Amino acid sequence: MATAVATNQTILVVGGGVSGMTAALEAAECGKEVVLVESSATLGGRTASLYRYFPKLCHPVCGLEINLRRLRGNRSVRVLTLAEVTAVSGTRGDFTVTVKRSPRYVNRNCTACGACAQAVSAEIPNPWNYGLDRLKAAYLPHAMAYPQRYVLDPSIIGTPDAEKARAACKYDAIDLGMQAETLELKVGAIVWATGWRPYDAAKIQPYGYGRFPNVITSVEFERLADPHGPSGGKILRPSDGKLAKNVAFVQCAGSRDENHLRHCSRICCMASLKQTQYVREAFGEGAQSTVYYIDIRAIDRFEDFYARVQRDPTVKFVKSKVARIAEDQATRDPILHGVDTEGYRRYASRHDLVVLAIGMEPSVRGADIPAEVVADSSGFIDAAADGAAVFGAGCATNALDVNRSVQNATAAALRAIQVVNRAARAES
Amino acid sequence: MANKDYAFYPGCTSHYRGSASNYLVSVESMCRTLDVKLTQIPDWNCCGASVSYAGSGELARHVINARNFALAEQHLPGRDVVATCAACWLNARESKEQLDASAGLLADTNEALKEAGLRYQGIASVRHMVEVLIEDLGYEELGRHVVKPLEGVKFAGYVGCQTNRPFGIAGESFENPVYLDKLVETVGGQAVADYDQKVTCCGGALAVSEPEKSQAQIKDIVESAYDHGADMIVTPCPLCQANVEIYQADVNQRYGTKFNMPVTYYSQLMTVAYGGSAEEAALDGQIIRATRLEEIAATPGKR
Amino acid sequence: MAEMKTAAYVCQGCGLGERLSTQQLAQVAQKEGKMALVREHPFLCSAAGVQAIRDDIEKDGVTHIAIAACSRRAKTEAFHFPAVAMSRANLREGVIWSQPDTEAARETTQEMADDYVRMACAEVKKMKAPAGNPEAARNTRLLVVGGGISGMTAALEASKAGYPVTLVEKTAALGGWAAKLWKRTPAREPFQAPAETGVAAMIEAVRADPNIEVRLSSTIARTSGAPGRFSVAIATESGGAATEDFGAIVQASGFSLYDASKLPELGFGKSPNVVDQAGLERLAREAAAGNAPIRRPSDDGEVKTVVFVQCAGQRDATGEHLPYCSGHCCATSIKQAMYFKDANPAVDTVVLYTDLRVPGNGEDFYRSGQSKGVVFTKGAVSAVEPAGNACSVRFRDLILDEDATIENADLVVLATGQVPNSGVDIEKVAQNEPGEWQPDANSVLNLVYRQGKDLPLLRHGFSDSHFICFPYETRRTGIYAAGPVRRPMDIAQAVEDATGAALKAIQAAENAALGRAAHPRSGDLSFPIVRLDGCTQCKRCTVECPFGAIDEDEKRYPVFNESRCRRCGTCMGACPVRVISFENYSVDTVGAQLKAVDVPDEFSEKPRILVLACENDAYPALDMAGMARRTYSAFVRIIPVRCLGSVNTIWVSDALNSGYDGVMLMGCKHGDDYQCHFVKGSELANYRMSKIDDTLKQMALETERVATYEVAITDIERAPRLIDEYAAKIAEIGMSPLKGFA
Amino acid sequence: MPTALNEQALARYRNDFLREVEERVDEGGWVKMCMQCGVCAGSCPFGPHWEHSPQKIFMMIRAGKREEVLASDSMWMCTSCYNCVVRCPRKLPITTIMHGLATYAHRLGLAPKRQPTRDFSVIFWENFTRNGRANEIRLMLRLWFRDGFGAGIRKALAMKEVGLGMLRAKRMSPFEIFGGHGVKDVKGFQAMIRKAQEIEDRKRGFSK
Repeated sequence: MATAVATNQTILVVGGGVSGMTAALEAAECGKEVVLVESSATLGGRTASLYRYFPKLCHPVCGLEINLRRLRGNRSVRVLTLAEVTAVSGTRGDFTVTVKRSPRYVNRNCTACGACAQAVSAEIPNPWNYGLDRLKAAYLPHAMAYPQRYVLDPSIIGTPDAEKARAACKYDAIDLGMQAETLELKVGAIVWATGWRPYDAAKIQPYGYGRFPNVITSVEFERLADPHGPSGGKILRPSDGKLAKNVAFVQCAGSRDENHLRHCSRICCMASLKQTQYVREAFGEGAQSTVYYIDIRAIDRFEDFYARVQRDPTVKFVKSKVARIAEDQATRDPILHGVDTEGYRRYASRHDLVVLAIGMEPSVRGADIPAEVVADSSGFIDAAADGAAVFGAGCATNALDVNRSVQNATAAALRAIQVVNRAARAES
Repeated sequence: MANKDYAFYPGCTSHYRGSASNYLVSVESMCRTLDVKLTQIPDWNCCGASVSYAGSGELARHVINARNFALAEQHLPGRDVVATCAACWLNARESKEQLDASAGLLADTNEALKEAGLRYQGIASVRHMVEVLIEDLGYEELGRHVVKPLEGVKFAGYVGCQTNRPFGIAGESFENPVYLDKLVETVGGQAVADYDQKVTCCGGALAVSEPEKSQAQIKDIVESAYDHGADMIVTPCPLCQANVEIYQADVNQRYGTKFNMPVTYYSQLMTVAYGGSAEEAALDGQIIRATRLEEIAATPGKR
Repeated sequence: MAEMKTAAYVCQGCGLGERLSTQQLAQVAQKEGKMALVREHPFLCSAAGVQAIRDDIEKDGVTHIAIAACSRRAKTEAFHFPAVAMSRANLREGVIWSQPDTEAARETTQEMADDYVRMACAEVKKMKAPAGNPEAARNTRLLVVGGGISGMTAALEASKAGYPVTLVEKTAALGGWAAKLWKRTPAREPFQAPAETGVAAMIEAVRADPNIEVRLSSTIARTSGAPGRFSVAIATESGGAATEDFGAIVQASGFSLYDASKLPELGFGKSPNVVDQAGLERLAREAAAGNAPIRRPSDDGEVKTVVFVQCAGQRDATGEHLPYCSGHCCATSIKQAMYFKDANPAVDTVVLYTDLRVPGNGEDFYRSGQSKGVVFTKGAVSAVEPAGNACSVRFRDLILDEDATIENADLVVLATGQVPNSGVDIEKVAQNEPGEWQPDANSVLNLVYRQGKDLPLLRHGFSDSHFICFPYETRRTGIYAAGPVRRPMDIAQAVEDATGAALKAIQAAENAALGRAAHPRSGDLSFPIVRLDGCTQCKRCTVECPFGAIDEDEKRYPVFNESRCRRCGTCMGACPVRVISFENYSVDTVGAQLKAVDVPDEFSEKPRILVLACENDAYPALDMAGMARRTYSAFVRIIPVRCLGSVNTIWVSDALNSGYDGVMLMGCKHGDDYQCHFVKGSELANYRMSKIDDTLKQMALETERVATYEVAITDIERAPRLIDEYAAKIAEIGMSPLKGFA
Repeated sequence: MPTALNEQALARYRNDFLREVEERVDEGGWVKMCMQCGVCAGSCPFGPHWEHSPQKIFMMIRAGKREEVLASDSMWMCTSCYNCVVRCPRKLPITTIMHGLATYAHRLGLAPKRQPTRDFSVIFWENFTRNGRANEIRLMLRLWFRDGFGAGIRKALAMKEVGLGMLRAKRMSPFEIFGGHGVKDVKGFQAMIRKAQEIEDRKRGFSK
């Protein structure tokens, strides 16, 4: 389908994470036509691979279930997965957008019965667990995947595995001939909700991520703590698989740093406070968490949660940015070197596991967003430049937690509606 | 090949019978083989090193470095200034960056330089010898001249601090630079990859004024080399070479250790690998003799 | 009711054909389910399969279909038949994927499937495809309460989308707090200097907007009705009150600054040179008007040293002051320090903080403050004592680890917190009885709702949503809080928040016109229908409705407001006489299902356990357990319910009376960090079930026969384990003595 | 004994030590940018030997603790290894500031007496400005004998082995004691240094 049916009354939402889904659903529930474009094979984005949210410690997939039910019941949202926006032209109320769709190699017949996965032997690193474990090359991204259809990884196309998958499918849902296709959409307004990426922790050389196995990032630790993660919810050390009861949380890993990310990523303080409760939940009184920080930015109502964690005897706070992480090469225990700036005490503290509260890098930086969407010095989309009809939403606009991202996405939906309503008024 | 002709800034210790004469001798032998032409900046002066700050404020220190640039621009126009010593390279480059960044500083500096009849125009740039080897020649070219690979000799690549920070070699990481290990492997030696004291400071000038504090660092540097089974330490900095070699005796006395680890220059390794004699590699300049290198230097060269 | 024609479809795909006898299932649907039309299909969700169903509906007049295939959460695009009532028998995730694929288990697996088909057939016959509320009213005029930046933004943004707005402001002028500021924290690149507030321009835009009607010096005297048909009495100062109709409401009543006179130890009230941040803004505005530097209030002397005391009366653990942080005050202190530094760099400005909280690009603003010479010291202030025209500020310097004092501070600015103007706390203030309703001067909305005059509060007086993914879900449909009344925030966030709230208001008005429910059952057309003649006015439904959707008339009969209802069914669960039901979800639709199960006699060693599972968390968890092939006991029969709050105790007693050996209720976590999307559903169920013991005693049954659990959506391992453990407990206490009497 | 310069400085800045550092210490303007994170304190190889870490010194400057900072021997522990500079999240040129503070304390005569690195620093400056290049023999002798003749002999004997080793390795020549290598235009070299110091003193308000 070269040109999809979309008019200048259609709102395009780029990015199928919690912000993109919110913008799409809120607009659709106001009666607007929406096309939701997602580059991976499923909606849900980064929140689908979070185990719990701060401050309630509730489960992100619970919100995803509600949003998916809203999506299933709403015919005016069209979802295009494995799709990326490659070009945007035209102006406010009258855009032409080029979308490149990579082949899924599985058509609508798929009943998600899983037969193809059993037939295939090749495996790929599992992106939803940040590559900590592997996934069959014919896979359903995760249990809450939407659309609920399997995907064949391009790496096995043209190999015996692809043929095995095709043969195993009783509903000829596997179509090895699928090609990449490009389609053009006419849309009235665009909401850019491409979210964020964890900063590459290997660039923070003094912390030894990549050189020392027991130095991991907060998003990887989140997967370890998740019962459906690579370790079945056991918090363990990648080096020897032993349980990690003494965990260090290093704040501002990349953020607030002229050499890395100039901005403060806002969520890392609360993420670490939350994750100290994972260690507590796993090991009770035997747990030992230490948070190394510059300022604990548990802002406004999150202060309640910070106060609660401060009352937890298993959590210690050290006001110090860790200077260097070394490793005891025999036991592979990470050793944190630095100075506690409250009272100037030098420490070289040994931990089972170090979690870098990694900063947020906007994923807008890579994508070629249209010129009029101004990116600020940290690479986030600037607030809606007046006249522009391309609006940022969620973490593409600023380092935001989920609550603020969703609020921001709801606002972006209204801005998009304003554009398409005006276009409609102009024509009527 | 690009014109390998440089204005050479040897530094106060790299001269005949200076504490780094072995560095100078081996660098010159190495450059002869590599067809690199080093012409000393006429009448160059000391860069002030990193400890002389109490003598005067910032401006005087920038002026003494600007004098060398002025002399190079005047007598060796169009050639990059090349320094072998870490402190010379760092002070020269720091002054150059400050001068190029501030018109006020440039004006004050030239006002002072007028007293010596000189003017700094800001043309020449300053490079470390290692930068010349890696960027202008490249590992492949450096490997081509090897006739006697240093097989079986394990080197702990001790980069030290000032050749690595705050500027460092382009593309190299501050925590874990690998160019020295690559140079060792280029000449057939074996490098200790996970040598954890690679970039630790040896105490620098304070090895002289605060011996006890510096020797604690030097002990870690040498001990870790032994722990990783290294036969020798190789370094690009004359102060590191001197401190780590000379004070091993004091460290043994103070800590009861039995260190006797030779500390060599990359230029000595390359001179031996290129078939140079022990004298050309200034192996006779080692207080702790690098016997393994001397044996290789003594074996008849393979054509 | 139009003539009902039923049809059942049994799918053989995804292994159903191999693991089950679909021929027997078809027979069950025919003979026991008494379905008029029964079809088997090898691949029901294929285009051909769906077409067969569509043909039966369009050509053969089928009105009620039961689809025995996969879970109701799967293949929703394929099985989309809005015109007919539809039930789904979960044979895949619920039976063959959750039972071992062994010869020994084949019999119980088939029995399970047979039962689910019986249940689906029974359920669909009790359902009616919801047609939607006939008298839905369409009114898309919005009411915005509060004329500060939040209120004005909501009005402007709604107007830009083409919606008319009435903006009611208590005081005589628009602008709220922002109008009192000299400058604001920057919200655009380069985030380095105090920026114009932009309030004047915004007020002008509101004035000039034909779509917005501004009512100054006015308050809300009375609000009644529901989304799409709110009728609001707007009282003006001069006493008159005109009543107008609105589709939805945005409450942007903002905040008041914490009363700094409660902080004598910080010197407030003891010297005019100790001010709060609002006081400093006033000084800045007066100085700017006079084009002169800010002077010392006490003697108009020159200001050389200014000290900013952060978290004044905030983050207070003693319970005396505000326990929370207001989020904006660190950036505001930096901004105010810049007022002095920009005018005269020689002025010494010190910010004493515990944690400097300037997230996001606020870090640029922090750096800019530092580069202008603002000194930041981590210190806990213990006292501010006036000494003549100066003050001494005593604090503990946490970096230098010593007690320190800043002498001769000419000005001390206390960063006090935001207190929400959220009106009356309905948990604390008694509600008026029907017929005796009186407006309350402290109330913002003066709702004539049975449960109280203002929005329910989450914590610390803020009317915030409890849900991370749904920040606008206040518990009064169609009324959305925006700005600092919802949660502490700065101007930039208030603008975002107000824009979002404007969208939700527009959405609520539009959906009310179509009779469609708001979140979380967005778009649901069903709504509570009540048989008033059976009602005993026990008032449990009006009291227990989590959303205050049900009022009472003078005769104490419940008055249902369809567009205020979130369709959770808590009222249905509460009603002792069971007169409340929805067209497609009622006491009968679930009752019929549990009665349709074939309960074997006590000698068969095959107990029957009824599981009532919340469709938002427990049911998906069990689905995903099936996807992971995590098997559990074959003796359970799982019925999804909209919320555990909708579980009527009659279902439990009916089940036990008809010989079930045990009943499990699986709902969401309740309590402080409640997880229930209908707020109190699982809490009410837990409360009701705690009363079940005496009914069990009357029925001479052990108390273990009924168990209630909190199950999360991620309990894919735990939920099956709970079932197996419960089945073992039932095996231990033996079959129900009531078997065979039904 | 604090010099006249110190009195002049006290008068000029009253107790605004931060402004004094900003005007008179190399890169002093950066002190206000420190956010007290502690990375420099933790990264310094000689860290344990600093009575006040660089980050704490910056805080003391802001808190106006003039005497305590200028009299401290902490700044003299800096080996110029730049570990702190490459890790500082605010990119402060900490090494240059520490040297600047030490120089300023030295000039005001407040720096600790007999501080070995302070003496060595002055000896080194005078050594190479004598004829444009460093003279290693004189440098070591001046350093050993600064505590008097007896102490000098003891130190020389302690370093006897090393000295002989260097001689054998042809990396030391006693003849350097007579002059060693140097620049030809010594007059120009020293004149330009004097001029530079004069310009800087004028700019930083060190009136004579």
